[in-house]
Amino acid sequence: MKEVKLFLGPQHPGMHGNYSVHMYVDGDIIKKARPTPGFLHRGFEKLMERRLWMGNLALIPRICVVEPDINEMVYAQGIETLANVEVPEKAHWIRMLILEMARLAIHIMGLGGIGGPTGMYTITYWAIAQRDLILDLFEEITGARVYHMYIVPGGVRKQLPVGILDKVSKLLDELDVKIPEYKELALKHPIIHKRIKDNIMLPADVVWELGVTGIGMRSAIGKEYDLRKVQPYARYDQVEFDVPIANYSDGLTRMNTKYKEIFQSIRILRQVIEKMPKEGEVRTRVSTGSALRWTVPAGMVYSAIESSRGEYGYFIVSDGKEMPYRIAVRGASFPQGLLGIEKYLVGHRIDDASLWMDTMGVCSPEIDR
Amino acid sequence: MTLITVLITLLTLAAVTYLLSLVNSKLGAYFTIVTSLATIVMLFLIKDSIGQSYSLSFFTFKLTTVGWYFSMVMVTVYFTTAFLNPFWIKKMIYPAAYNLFFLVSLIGTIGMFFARDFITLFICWETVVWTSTFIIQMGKSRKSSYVYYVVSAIGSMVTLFAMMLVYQVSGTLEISTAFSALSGQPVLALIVFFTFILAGLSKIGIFPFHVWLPMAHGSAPHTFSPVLSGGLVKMGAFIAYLSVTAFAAYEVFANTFTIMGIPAPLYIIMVLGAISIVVGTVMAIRQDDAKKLLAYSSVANGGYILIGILLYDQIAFAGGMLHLISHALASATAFITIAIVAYRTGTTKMSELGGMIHRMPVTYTVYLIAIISMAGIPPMGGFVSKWLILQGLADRGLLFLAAAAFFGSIGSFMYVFRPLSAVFLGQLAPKYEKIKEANIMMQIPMYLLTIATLLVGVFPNVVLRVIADIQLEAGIQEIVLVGNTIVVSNGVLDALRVFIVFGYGFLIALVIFILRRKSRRVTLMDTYTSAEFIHTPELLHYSSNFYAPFERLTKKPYPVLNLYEKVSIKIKEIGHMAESLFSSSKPAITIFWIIIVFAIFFLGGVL
Amino acid sequence: MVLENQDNRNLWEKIGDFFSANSIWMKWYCTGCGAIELPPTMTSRFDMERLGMGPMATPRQADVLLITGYLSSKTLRRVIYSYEQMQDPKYIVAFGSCTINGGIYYDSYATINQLDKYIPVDLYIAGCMPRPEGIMNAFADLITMIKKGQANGWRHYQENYEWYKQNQLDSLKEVIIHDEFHE
Amino acid sequence: MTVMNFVYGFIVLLAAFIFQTALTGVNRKVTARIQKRYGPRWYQQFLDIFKALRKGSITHGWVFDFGVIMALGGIMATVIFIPVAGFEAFPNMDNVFVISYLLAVGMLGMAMSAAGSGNPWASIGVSRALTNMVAYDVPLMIVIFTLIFAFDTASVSEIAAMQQGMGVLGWNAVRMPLGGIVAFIALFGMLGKKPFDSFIAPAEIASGPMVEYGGKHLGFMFILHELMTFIEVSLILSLFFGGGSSILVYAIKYAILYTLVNIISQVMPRFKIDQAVKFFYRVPLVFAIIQGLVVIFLGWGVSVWF
Amino acid sequence: MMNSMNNIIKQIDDVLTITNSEIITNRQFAIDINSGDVHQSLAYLKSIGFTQLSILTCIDLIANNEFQLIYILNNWELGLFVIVRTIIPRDNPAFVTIINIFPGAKYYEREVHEFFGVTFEGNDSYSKPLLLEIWDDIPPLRKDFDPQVYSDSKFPKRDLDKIYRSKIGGVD
Repeated sequence: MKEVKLFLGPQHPGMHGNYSVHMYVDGDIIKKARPTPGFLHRGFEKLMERRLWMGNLALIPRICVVEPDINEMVYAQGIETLANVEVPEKAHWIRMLILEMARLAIHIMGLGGIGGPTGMYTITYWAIAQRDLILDLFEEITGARVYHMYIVPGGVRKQLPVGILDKVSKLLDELDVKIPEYKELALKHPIIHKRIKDNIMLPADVVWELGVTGIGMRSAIGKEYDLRKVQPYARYDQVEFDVPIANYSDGLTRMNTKYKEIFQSIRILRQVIEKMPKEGEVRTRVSTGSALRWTVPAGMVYSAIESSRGEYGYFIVSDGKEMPYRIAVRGASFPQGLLGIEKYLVGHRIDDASLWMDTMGVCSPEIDR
Repeated sequence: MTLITVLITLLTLAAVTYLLSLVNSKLGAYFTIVTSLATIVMLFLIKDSIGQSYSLSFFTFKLTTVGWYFSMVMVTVYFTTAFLNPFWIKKMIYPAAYNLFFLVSLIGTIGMFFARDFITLFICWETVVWTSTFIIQMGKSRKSSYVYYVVSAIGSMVTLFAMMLVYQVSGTLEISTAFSALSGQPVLALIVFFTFILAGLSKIGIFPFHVWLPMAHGSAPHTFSPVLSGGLVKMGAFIAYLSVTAFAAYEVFANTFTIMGIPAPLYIIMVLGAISIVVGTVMAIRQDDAKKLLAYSSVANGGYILIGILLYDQIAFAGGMLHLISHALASATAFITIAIVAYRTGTTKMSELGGMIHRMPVTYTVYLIAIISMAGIPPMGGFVSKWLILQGLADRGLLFLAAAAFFGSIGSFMYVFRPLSAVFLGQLAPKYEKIKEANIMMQIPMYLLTIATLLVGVFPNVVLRVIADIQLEAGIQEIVLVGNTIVVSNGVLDALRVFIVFGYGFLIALVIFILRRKSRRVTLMDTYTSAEFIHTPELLHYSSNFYAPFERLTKKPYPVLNLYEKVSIKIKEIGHMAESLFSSSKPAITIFWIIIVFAIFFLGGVL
Repeated sequence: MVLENQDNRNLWEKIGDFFSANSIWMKWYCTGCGAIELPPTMTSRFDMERLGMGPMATPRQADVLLITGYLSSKTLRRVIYSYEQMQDPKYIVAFGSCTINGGIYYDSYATINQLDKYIPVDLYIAGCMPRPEGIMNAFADLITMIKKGQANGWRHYQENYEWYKQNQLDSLKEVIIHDEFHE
Repeated sequence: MTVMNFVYGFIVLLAAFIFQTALTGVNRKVTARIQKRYGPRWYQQFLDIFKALRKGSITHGWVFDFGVIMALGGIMATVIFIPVAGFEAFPNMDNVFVISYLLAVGMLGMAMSAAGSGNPWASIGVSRALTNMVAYDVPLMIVIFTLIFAFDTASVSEIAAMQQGMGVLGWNAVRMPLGGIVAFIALFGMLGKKPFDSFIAPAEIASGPMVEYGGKHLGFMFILHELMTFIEVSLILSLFFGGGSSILVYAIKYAILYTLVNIISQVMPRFKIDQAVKFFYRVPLVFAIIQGLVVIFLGWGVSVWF
Repeated sequence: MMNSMNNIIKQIDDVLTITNSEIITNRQFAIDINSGDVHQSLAYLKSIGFTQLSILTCIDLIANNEFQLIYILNNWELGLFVIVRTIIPRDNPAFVTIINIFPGAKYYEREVHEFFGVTFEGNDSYSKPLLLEIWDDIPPLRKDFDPQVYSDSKFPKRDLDKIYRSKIGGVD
């Protein structure tokens, strides 16, 4: 049997982001797959050691492009733990607002993303336009569309603008109507079922072998392993929400889980709007003096939250100086994006390779950093 | 010049060739070209005396148009293939024997096509079978020649049985009169029909006798595969022809159950033809060996020829007969090109080849034209014949045969393209960097065959006029030819005009292309690789499992082959038993027991 | 880059530039974070197709290469390779501060600092990251430039090929690397 | 066959190209509206084609060029044979088998040229395209075969003419509803519209056969695609939807048919290629055979409304 | 929650030889282990519910001329993180792979090798480049590697008239 070497990426329409998989293909079956990361490598972990604690705020959102807010959150949370800072109550709720809106945005994009590899671009166009309306709200809150730099150690950068909560709840009402349309169009489509049902499997033992977290894990093992539930941060312990789970992790189940998570996010957001304190500070000082002189007490902490793709964490080491001593980033899709591809993309067809990447949620910038 | 003179001359020439080959095998190989060329010339010389009968001792011959047509097809293939002989003769184990058998099989086919009585027919038939068997086993494997021989032997023995049966009833061996005695006996006629046509089916490779084709074609010497596929397979078509003309199946079975106006026995054979189209196509798509692929395509095309001839009417019959020549030309060409590639590279496995076009552009072009014809795309010969067959089927409303024909003709795009892509196009492996184009001597047959294919495609009426004569001879309505146009009841075709308009379109495209800026030549490895770097051409050549998704759909256990295997295992077991009886350490005991058994048997008879 | 003011194109070239300007196919190579603002630009909200632009699968088909942000040296090799596979006239639009002077990654060991040392950039879009409006605006500018015959980066690259090659080799050691990827 | 035939042929060619390209442009706008956006200018497709022709190009050897020329040549020849509302550039040459097999010249040329580029994505695309052809063509050809049997002619214009004068009821798609369904589904396959576009699937095989084309080669491919669309839609229109009594009616019906196909394809993801084969051999093939049996043995649908 | 964590630490302390343990938050604690005991400790931790390796990384303690390897394990059932720390020498850093305990560590180890130069015996692919290509300097995340110097030498910057740069620490 003669093998052909095909490259899925870095510059391939089926590859989201700058990432490459070298596939050795016989006929149309992938016999060997080699992930090739590093195209987006910027040396973040080195750069962060050379920036001030404050200066890093500008740097960290850029680690994960599609979902930057989680970086701000883990960074802020880590420093708060090290410096033992109490965050104002209102800031906790605003953080949840931001995080859940970000989750909504990326999940909607992911739902539309199924249109790319399967060829139904209509859903992609609709979903991304819908996501843009969420970005508009972000812009109103934080002043930026993508990189918000809003969640800072000690709280959030500034108060919410007046009347934004009404806009958010209006958007949520709209999403309640719009999102089921996407389900009708994509997730219930018989041809989509043909493509991803009983295909692109992620069995429970593979989850543990690789260390996959997030939707992939929860739809495979049927347990509510969500850091928001298991180790509630912010005020997730004060809102009611379910963690969608399943016991059979094929592509369709993962997409359906993602779909259900959208509604849980909407549910959380509604409660956040309802329960958020109307008045109150949103930021406390982490350290005395100018921001350029911030010091964080020596120590190390692993700060992790639940991103849309799973456990996302920073391992922060401080030596008590103005700059971090070491920050290591755990990209949520590191396990499935490297070892997962090498071991479990094998045996799939080249038709499925791009769908595999898509439904497994492989995000290249957080792998490369 | 009479037919007898021709045959005797040829036999003499064959003998001369043999003697020459003993001295110098290459010279003998060149002489095969001369001899086959002489055959063509002589066949043209005797064309005027069509209708006469000859006899030579107990052989009797009759010069018929159909025989002449078949002979011409056959000789063309032999003649063109003979050009390859000088280059391969060194590789044969018995070069002299090869040359002799090559010519004797040619003479055998000619004798068979002109045979007037069963004995002549059978002896000539057997000559061809035996000589080709010996040639095939000079190739890659011996097993394939056994299979070839066994399938042929089954066919010829059963046919011999049919001839005996007919002789018993009619008392004569002359083909045309002997069959007429059967008209009153439907059951006997049925037996004779099926047994007689079996030889044809086995030869043309109709399902379920197609197994020998890929084995024999695939492993025969490269110089003989074109002859096998282009020529010898068509002997089966001649038997099919006899079964509808001399045997007059339509009249004999006129009173039996008919399906869409076709007597059931004939329809059954046609369905077999349809099945072989489907099976041949599906199997051809799955092959990795280029020669086996072409062999399976012969199976599929054999189905077309069989259906065409058996339909025995104005349109489809002409199509079948025309397909005979267009497929013979295309198939021989394709086999010759593959032979040349194999000559230069030493392999016919498609997954090991690639990029040959950059070293062998002429061979590529010739192969391209051959496959265009084989796939039935205008303006080549295969299109006209397929068009006639399809029109004929549409005229009669034979839905299921047509469905198979459509599948075969569209499926043929898939399998003919595979060698084109895997062998000739794609990346050139470094190990083939120094390959040279076929030499002039090898190019001659390619040019000849290509021109012939093109001529049949553009001026099909030249051939169709001969076929009209055959139809006249056979007593059916002739195909209507007006100038360059073929007129059938449900359509007209002017192949020349199609060709001209195609040329016109091509010209417009060419003009636009030339008017635009000249392209920059880049190397083959400078290609889109998703911006990654690769330096191994072999890894960029997509050739193995080319139609993997389709192949998976058709990957069912292959029932006929399994059945044959089971039978062959049983036969082997019996053989082993017999062997163990006789080759045991004490044969005397075995013989003693046999004597006892026989003694009891005979005594029992007496008592 | 100095924009030449005199217009010495003949009529055919002008017509050709008109077509080129109104039908720009982009090779969207997500080299960096700026790519995240491309889906909104392409899709229903901003609808790039109004300008006659559309994404294309391979560099052979594309007219414009979008460098959407910082370039690691590993990516730069692929970008150069892709750029050389494109057919002229071809244009490069570079997104964000990172392509101009390294941006926030000015001291990174993995990313380059100035893109136009390696490949000719026709248009820079400032910002980190540029907003869809900015991108659309830049494309409109590119269209004007092409119409006026001022987007001549590809010609500049041909004329100063040696200089560009030298810069590439200085920074990258090899462009078409021979390492068969860790196997 | 006079010079005028060639002139007419050229006019048909030009008209077909302009009409179909404009229609494609309009349909890009229709697509855009489905996707909730404004869409390109209606003449964008022209700009794209001329732009592509204007650009520089590369070649991977003579077969890379020759295949493209052969493809476009074959397709152009086919367009010349297409009867439009009863008008034929070359009379009596509109045999349906000639048209459908001459179409294959274009396919073969394109496949050859694509494989000649030496790119594995292109080869995979070609293998899928040919498989796709086997999928949709067999059911379609069986229905066409039924038509030829029923009307006793293989001439497209004659079959079209026989459906006229009775309004919608005369259409073969109405007379033989199963056959009409098969033809309509097969049209998706022929045009390479979703869900049967796996041979150019960008996300899987990076646009397949087109992968190495740029500049004039790509321009040729675009022209070829427009002309091929014209042939295929015309064929289905003439054979099953009554053709047109005048050019205007023909153009309107053509536009409606094409737009309908386009609209439906916008809400379809794509099949894998073997799923497409399975689909075609499971539903349309059975429909086609049933339709064939009905027509051949019962004669329903041949004489109008039995 | 605090109690359950204390119980776990106690339990671990009973079984394993821990040189030091540190409670970081109420859901997170760190243990220091001699490099020779890492494998059995990790295997034990895995057996008591720390089934997921969240991250494997390294700290360059250049002042002590040491590397500190960090294994962070996650116990989903209890919602606990444990940070397992061990010290290896900085000169010729070598360690043994843990892919037989956590197969997912394969690429983390590759990354640590690339960033710090730590070798992992038993991981057959640790030495292959992962994120970097044709790297020609000391491993970049070591403290003695200065990216600014590297960047200046390799990647030319735009010549600007004036460069504004603030002094680290805020005082110029």
